[in-house]
Amino acid sequence: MDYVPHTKDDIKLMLDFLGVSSIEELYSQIPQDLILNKPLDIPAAVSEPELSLEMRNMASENLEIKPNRDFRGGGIERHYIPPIIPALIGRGEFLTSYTPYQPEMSQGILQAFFEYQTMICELTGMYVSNASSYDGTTALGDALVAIAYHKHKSDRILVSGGFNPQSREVLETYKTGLDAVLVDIPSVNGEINTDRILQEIESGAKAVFIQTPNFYGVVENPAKIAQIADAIHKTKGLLIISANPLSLALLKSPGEMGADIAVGEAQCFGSMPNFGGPLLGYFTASKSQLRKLPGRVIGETEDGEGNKTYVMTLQAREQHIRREKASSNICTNQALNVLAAAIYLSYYGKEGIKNIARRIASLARYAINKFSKIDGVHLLFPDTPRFHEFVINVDADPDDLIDRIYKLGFAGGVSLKSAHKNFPNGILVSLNECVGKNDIDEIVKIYGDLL
Amino acid sequence: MDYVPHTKDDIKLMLDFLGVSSIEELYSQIPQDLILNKPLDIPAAVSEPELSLEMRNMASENLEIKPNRDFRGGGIERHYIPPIIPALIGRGEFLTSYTPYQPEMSQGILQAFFEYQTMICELTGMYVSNASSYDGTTALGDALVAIAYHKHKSDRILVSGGFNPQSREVLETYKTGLDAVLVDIPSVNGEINTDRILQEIESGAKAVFIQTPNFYGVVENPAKIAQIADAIHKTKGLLIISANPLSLALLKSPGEMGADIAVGEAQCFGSMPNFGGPLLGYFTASKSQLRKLPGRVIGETEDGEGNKTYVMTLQAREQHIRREKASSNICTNQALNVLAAAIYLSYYGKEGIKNIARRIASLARYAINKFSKIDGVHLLFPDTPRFHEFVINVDADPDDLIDRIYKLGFAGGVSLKSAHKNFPNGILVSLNECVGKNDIDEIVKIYGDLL
Amino acid sequence: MRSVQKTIFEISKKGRKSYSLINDETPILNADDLFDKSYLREQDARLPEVSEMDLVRHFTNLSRRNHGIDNGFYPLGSCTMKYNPRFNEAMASLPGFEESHPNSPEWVSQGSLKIIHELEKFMCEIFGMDAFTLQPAAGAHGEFTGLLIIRAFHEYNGDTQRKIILVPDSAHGTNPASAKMAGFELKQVASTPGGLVDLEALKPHLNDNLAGMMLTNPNTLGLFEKDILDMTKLIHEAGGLLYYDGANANALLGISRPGMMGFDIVHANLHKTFSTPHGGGGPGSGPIGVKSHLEKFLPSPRVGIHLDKFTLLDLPDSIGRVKSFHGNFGVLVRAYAYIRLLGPEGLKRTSQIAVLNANYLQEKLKGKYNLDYDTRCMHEFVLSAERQKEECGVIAKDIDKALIDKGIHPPTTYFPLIVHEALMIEPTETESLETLDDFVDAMLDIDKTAHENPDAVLKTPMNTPVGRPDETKAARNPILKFQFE
Amino acid sequence: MRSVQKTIFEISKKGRKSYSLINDETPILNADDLFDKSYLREQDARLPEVSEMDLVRHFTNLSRRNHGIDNGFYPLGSCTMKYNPRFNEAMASLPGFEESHPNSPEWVSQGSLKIIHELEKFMCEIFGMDAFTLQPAAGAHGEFTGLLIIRAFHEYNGDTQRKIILVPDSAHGTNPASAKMAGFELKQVASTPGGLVDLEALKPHLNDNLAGMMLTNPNTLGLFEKDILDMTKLIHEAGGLLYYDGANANALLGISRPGMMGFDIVHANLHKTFSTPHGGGGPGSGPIGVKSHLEKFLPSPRVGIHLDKFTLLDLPDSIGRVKSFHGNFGVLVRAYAYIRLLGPEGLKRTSQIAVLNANYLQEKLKGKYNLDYDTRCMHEFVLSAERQKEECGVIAKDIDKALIDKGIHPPTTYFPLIVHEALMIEPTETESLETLDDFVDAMLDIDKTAHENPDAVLKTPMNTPVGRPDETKAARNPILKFQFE
Ligand SMILES: Cc1ncc(COP(=O)(O)O)c(C=O)c1O
Ligand SMILES: Cc1ncc(COP(=O)(O)O)c(C=O)c1O
Repeated sequence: MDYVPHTKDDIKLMLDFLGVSSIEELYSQIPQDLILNKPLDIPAAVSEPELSLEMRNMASENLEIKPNRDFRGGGIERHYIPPIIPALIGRGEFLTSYTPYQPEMSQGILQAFFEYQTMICELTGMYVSNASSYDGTTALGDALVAIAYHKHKSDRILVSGGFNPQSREVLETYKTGLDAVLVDIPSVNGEINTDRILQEIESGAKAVFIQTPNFYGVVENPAKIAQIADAIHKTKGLLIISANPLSLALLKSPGEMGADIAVGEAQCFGSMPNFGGPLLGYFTASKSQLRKLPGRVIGETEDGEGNKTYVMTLQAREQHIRREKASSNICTNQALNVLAAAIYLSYYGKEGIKNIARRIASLARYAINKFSKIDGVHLLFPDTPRFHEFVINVDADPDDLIDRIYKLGFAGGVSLKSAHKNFPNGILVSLNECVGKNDIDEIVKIYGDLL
Repeated sequence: MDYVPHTKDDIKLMLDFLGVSSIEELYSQIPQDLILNKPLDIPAAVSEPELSLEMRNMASENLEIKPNRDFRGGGIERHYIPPIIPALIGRGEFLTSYTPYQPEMSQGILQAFFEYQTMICELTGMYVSNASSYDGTTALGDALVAIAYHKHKSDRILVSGGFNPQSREVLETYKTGLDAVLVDIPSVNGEINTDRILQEIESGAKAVFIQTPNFYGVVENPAKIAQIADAIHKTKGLLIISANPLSLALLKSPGEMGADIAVGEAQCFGSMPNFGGPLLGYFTASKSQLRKLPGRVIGETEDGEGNKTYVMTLQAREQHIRREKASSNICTNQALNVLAAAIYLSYYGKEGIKNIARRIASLARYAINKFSKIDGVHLLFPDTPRFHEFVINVDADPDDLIDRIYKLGFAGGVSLKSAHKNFPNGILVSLNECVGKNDIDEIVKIYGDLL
Repeated sequence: MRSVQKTIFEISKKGRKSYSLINDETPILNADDLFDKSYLREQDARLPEVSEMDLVRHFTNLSRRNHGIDNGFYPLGSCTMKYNPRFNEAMASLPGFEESHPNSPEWVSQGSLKIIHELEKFMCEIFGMDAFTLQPAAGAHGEFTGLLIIRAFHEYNGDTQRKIILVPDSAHGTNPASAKMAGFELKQVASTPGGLVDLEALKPHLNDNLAGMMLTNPNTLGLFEKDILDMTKLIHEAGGLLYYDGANANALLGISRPGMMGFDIVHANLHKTFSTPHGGGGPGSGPIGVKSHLEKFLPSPRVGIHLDKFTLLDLPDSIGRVKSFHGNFGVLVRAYAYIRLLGPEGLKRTSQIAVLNANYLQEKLKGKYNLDYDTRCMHEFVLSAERQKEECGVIAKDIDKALIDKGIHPPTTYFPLIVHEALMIEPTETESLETLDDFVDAMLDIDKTAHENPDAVLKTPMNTPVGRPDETKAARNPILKFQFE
Repeated sequence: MRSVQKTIFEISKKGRKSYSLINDETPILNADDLFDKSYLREQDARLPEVSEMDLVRHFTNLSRRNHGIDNGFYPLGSCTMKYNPRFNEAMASLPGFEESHPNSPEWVSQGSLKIIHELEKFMCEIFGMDAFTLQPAAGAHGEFTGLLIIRAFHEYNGDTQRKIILVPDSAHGTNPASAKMAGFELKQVASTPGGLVDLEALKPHLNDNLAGMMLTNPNTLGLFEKDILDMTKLIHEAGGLLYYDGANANALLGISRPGMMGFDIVHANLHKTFSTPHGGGGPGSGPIGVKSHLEKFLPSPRVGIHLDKFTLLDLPDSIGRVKSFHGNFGVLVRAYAYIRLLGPEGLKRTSQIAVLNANYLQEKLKGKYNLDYDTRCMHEFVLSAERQKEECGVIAKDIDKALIDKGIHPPTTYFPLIVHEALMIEPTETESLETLDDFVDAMLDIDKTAHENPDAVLKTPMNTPVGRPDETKAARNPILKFQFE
């Protein structure tokens, strides 16, 4: 099977027109020793009916977990995805279009991006948003690039301890090519070490990265963040906040806390976990950082007749115009996930997004309460505020415990044994809105039984 | 949850405008004793996430059978449905439109219907097709109506014995209100009893209904059908053939055999079994029967500027114009299944449809061969030609045998114990193109082991 | 704007293909090895040969020449063009449902049978009936089924002479057509000047030949037949049965029930009242509900419960089977999901707002368009373009076409027959105040243009791929399939 | 034709909603019971409030203001806009894949890991490399990853001074941008008059500071760098590594392999070569392949096999993680399905026909449009509108807009930079002869109109919802979000 429409006659006609006798002749510019003289050693073509059967079997080699029994988080989670999202993003006009280089024939996706930018700015309290980074971790990398490209070389950049280990790793990777020095400031009792950060700023650090809620599920104290913002702004440095955007339905926004750049993972807005991708990195900034935005940015303008028109704008930042002077190398991004997020946020809207966030935080509250009472479970950082996640230490091998819970049809959380060096006995428990009180009661019982 | 967009303010504004103080007042024309004074006793509203979980569980209470292990037929079967079909018929412009009463804003579906009509005419060899009856059995009923409305009252109508029992039942039901006498002519050795039919025609019968391939899977002899056609036409009577349209990719078409009306079930063209519906009844006729067509018919014409335009036509047959004089009562029909069929037939096309039919018939040939050799299995009508189905008698209770086969992950056929009076030990085995030689070998082994 | 799209046959080319066929060790035979030559067709069916890219483009672009509710307002009266939730689509396409085969033992299909059983119960409660069958494929098919039940009832009672079915003159075309198919004779009953069934006109028919009466309430004018209890009493006393055409049930969910009004039989249009998509004209579903005395006549098989399992039952007095299997099951799943999502309050609110929307529109429009029956309406109402016709030579059809140019699907036109130049408008509950106001603006603007520059209206639609078709030509010289060569 | 669609914020109204939230016994707290007031935001985010009907209409109608391959020809050079099979979509949306969570033990995710493992193997074979990672999210991200590998390699060898990355002057913008991000210094190498890398221009850079060179072959002019072996030899001898930008791999599947040409590192664009949909600009996937000497530097984690089970491995010398989890897995599933469906012959034929189509178009069009590099092309070619500009004052952009009016998506314009008024045309293999001929007609017609009536071209597009935007205004006074109030 291939998707070639050419009949034998078509090919003959075309070859005749070109004055060659075979397609091979068209390849004559390729030196003979570079021509592959055997077929590719990949499986022979298979038909759709067969492959669909085979892949359905493959998919079912992944253990099925019902959404209300899924306590996995640690960056992304399962959420209920309203069926209008696949229906709408699957429309060929969206699905099979590319980057809107031609605005007149791309107003649809351009307007959707513009609406997304607006919604993300509203949630983050920031002035401007791009139309996506690859995911929350690369958005963080993009932020590091933005800083390193524009600040003095080898400035010290502080990274608060609460980062998702994967984010921290990606940051480290992105740092490789940059003249930046990352200084880790470990958390204290699960929260940012404000004092040390303020000291470091005083002694010349030029940027601070903070994640909230942090990897331990703790919502960092906005007053402390604001204090840090003030301090860093006095030295003309920058504050970068990575925030769970769903939590911002309720919590103080990065904008309110004084962030210069706010980034994060927006998979929660209408994308499935998909074994970790495609996800959606959001990247927002204050007005002063406008020209540092990575990737696509959509703006509103007019056509010659005064009709409101959307276009990709500030392209002077971008690789296809500025090449090595570009603010980032982003070309293909996460457009369809942006569309999904725009639909998701419109679906829940102003009230719904708060209601979901309240439900999730309430579930977490309830779960924390119940888990704390299990023998053999030790809640970490018990007196800190949480949004949707919390870490427990268990009196067992967490990998083993989690495996046994899976066998009962539950994903009981994420074992941190190998995922985070600080928590060899840790499990990260995450709540999503499909979970109910009864499900929590059940999982708590299972933990109790197994410990 | 409801889908009402009205805010409280909207409602108030509207009520004020209407000069009433509550919606209840708008119902004031309903006598008080007809007002329901308690809530409906149906389950309380449930949210999408919950219901989706619940219905997913319900759906999995149906036993899952892989398509290559599914030997069920008897009217409809599983086929591979190319994913472009759900993608295209799910586009809102098609899915959420209604009958194309307004041609200017319905050219899309009208043209698709017109293309479908063409394809069905090509397959059946008939002059004209409607744009659907509800299913193959009601199309048969429609054919009976067409005859009974137009011929002399109380004419005798012959029904050959090979009919699907459900078709025969529906025919009986449709007869209720008609002045028609149905005379059953039992098959002989699984084939039509040509002699008796010719006799009956000679003694005045005015129509003949024949199904081919018949319920036993036997392809009726075209020469004999043609002979019957000749005879009945001499008496100005009509021949009605119910044919499996997929078989017509290879087999002599009703048109070639002289049918005046040809009907059948076209679920095989792009519709899932869906526990029996929605299906797709096709209804085609010769030119002389044009005005007897039931339901919608699409024609080509021009607009004022000479552009090719499609419209619903010959509406003088239809209920909305002719009321009790209409050729049928069809209003809502199976439009979306028509669209699926048009896409399906375009997808497979001239060669593909023959290839599918050849594959299925070859599988049936192979299976017949293998089944005949199983101890305890007796192939019925061994020397007749088959398309995709055949009946076996088993030395066991067929219900029980089939149940045991299900437990091994196979749908081993359809037990005829209660489905057909003539075959208390019968099982109808059906082949679809997803089955392979190995699957047949496996099911044959299972039969052998269990018998 | 105008454009013609090639047919799939015109983009076909010998040798192109989209499909891929299983290519395994199965021995595939040639047609003439499979069948005797005399069994084989002589010429191939001229199906198109296209690539998958061209196929997808063809149908994608065809869809763009079509208008659904998803594109804009669709106040097609009597058709209840409400929002079709995509949630229902997701439920109906669960593989467990889609792939389930009806020719299976009951224990293999418990999920499907459960949907049927529960939906029957919901229907009984909503319509106030005692038993429901979900077998009929559409409203008209339900009518036919119901009429056969009426027939069976009278025959069962030995009243074989009862052959008259009454319908009001405002009845939908399927009512008389179905009555004819069921072998009845039809009599039409005039309406009062108020648009309701005239009880006096009914009386002459109240005799031993009366089989029954078909009625929709609210009727097709959108008016509630407030004398319905008198009517059912009269009919019942005369030995007739009452059939409720449920096409207009969107007005009454949780508000009133045909069962309370004395109806013996009802049909529901799941594709109208219960939000399943209309799919370009179908599939629909037309379940039939009856009072207990008629239950035994329902089509076979019925879904019952035995030892906590769902099971199929045959009824000896059944009118028989009206369709293969269990009806349009895929549509049933959608309706089931809808009812579960809305619950009792949601359904009631649905009807309330449907009625509110209709009254709002009626009140806004009746100044410029004639309203023959000027009273509160239920979920729909019927305007007349008689005034525009007289004053400007612009008829109902012209108004339709002018609406099309504004991206709005026209109302049902020229129905019911008792209103001249009828424009039957049903907004449904899923349309917002803003959409209604836009429609009002459009209608008023068309009226204004009709008076100021009628030609501009007569020339519509301009913004569509084709202009008004020559329908006479289509009917006189029918071209009903592609003309090869 | 012109029309503006309201934003979702303009159709929003306080109190409207689409969602339904679980309503169970879970005790739901208020925000201020959940968090100290100092933690709470002061104002709600002004998200829109709309009904589901209006929401569906909004995005449905927005889509109708957009153009995809499903609507028509899309010869956007270098982007490989081929047909995106719906089969792939169906596979990617299997619940088992979509719902699988990466933070799970390996035994819970064997299906997903298997896809990754097998696709890596296919990629190795197709590109002639020894190991692949599927982690990068797009081509540019792959470039960045590959450049970090080059860096790691030199550092590993103690060659920390190797900081120069070469690119041809025809290189794509992401190449220099990625090099910069990876901390390299960029040098541009001129092309010969024949459009190939000038080996002489290369030589001055062959020294101890050379880190490597990035190259796409065929290059962005659609020409095969026939001296590639000499080039790789030179670079390798100078201690540099060669990076293959795989955006143009659609020319070479089963025909040749970057591995044979001496490349050390390649990226593949699954959303180009392997038919996954471009989604309005993404998501894509940019896997990176390396020769064995670089395998140890690949991003962590890697998928391996242990005791017949798929497992994750960390590499001590890895450049680290470039993205969370395992890349754009959903895109990988689609590419996997595509490769399995096509098999070796299908992939080869894909490239062959892509090249045939490009040569056919080039030959048809070069009479009326300048072709600066007049030789056989591979899968794409670059015309110049220089002649139209001089003769009629019609520039490449005007030709774009005229194409839009004919329902055709324009080529890539003004790239590569070494061609003036460049129109870069890549038809791909999924376009039929008829579509190509229609495009030729369109291009010739535009040329004709440009000569006869240039104003008519300058006024295009006319058939679009909006006309040419004022881009200067957009950039000068950026309005980047909806202005509330
Ligand atoms: C009043 C009325 N009765 C009956 C019907 C017939 O229903 P269906 O189209 O489902 O057959 C309709 C449908 O248009 C109707 O409006
Ligand atoms: C030649 C070339 N290189 C690199 C890229 C970058 O790939 P991506 O858009 O996937 O980041 C592109 C994409 O347009 C390209 O055409």
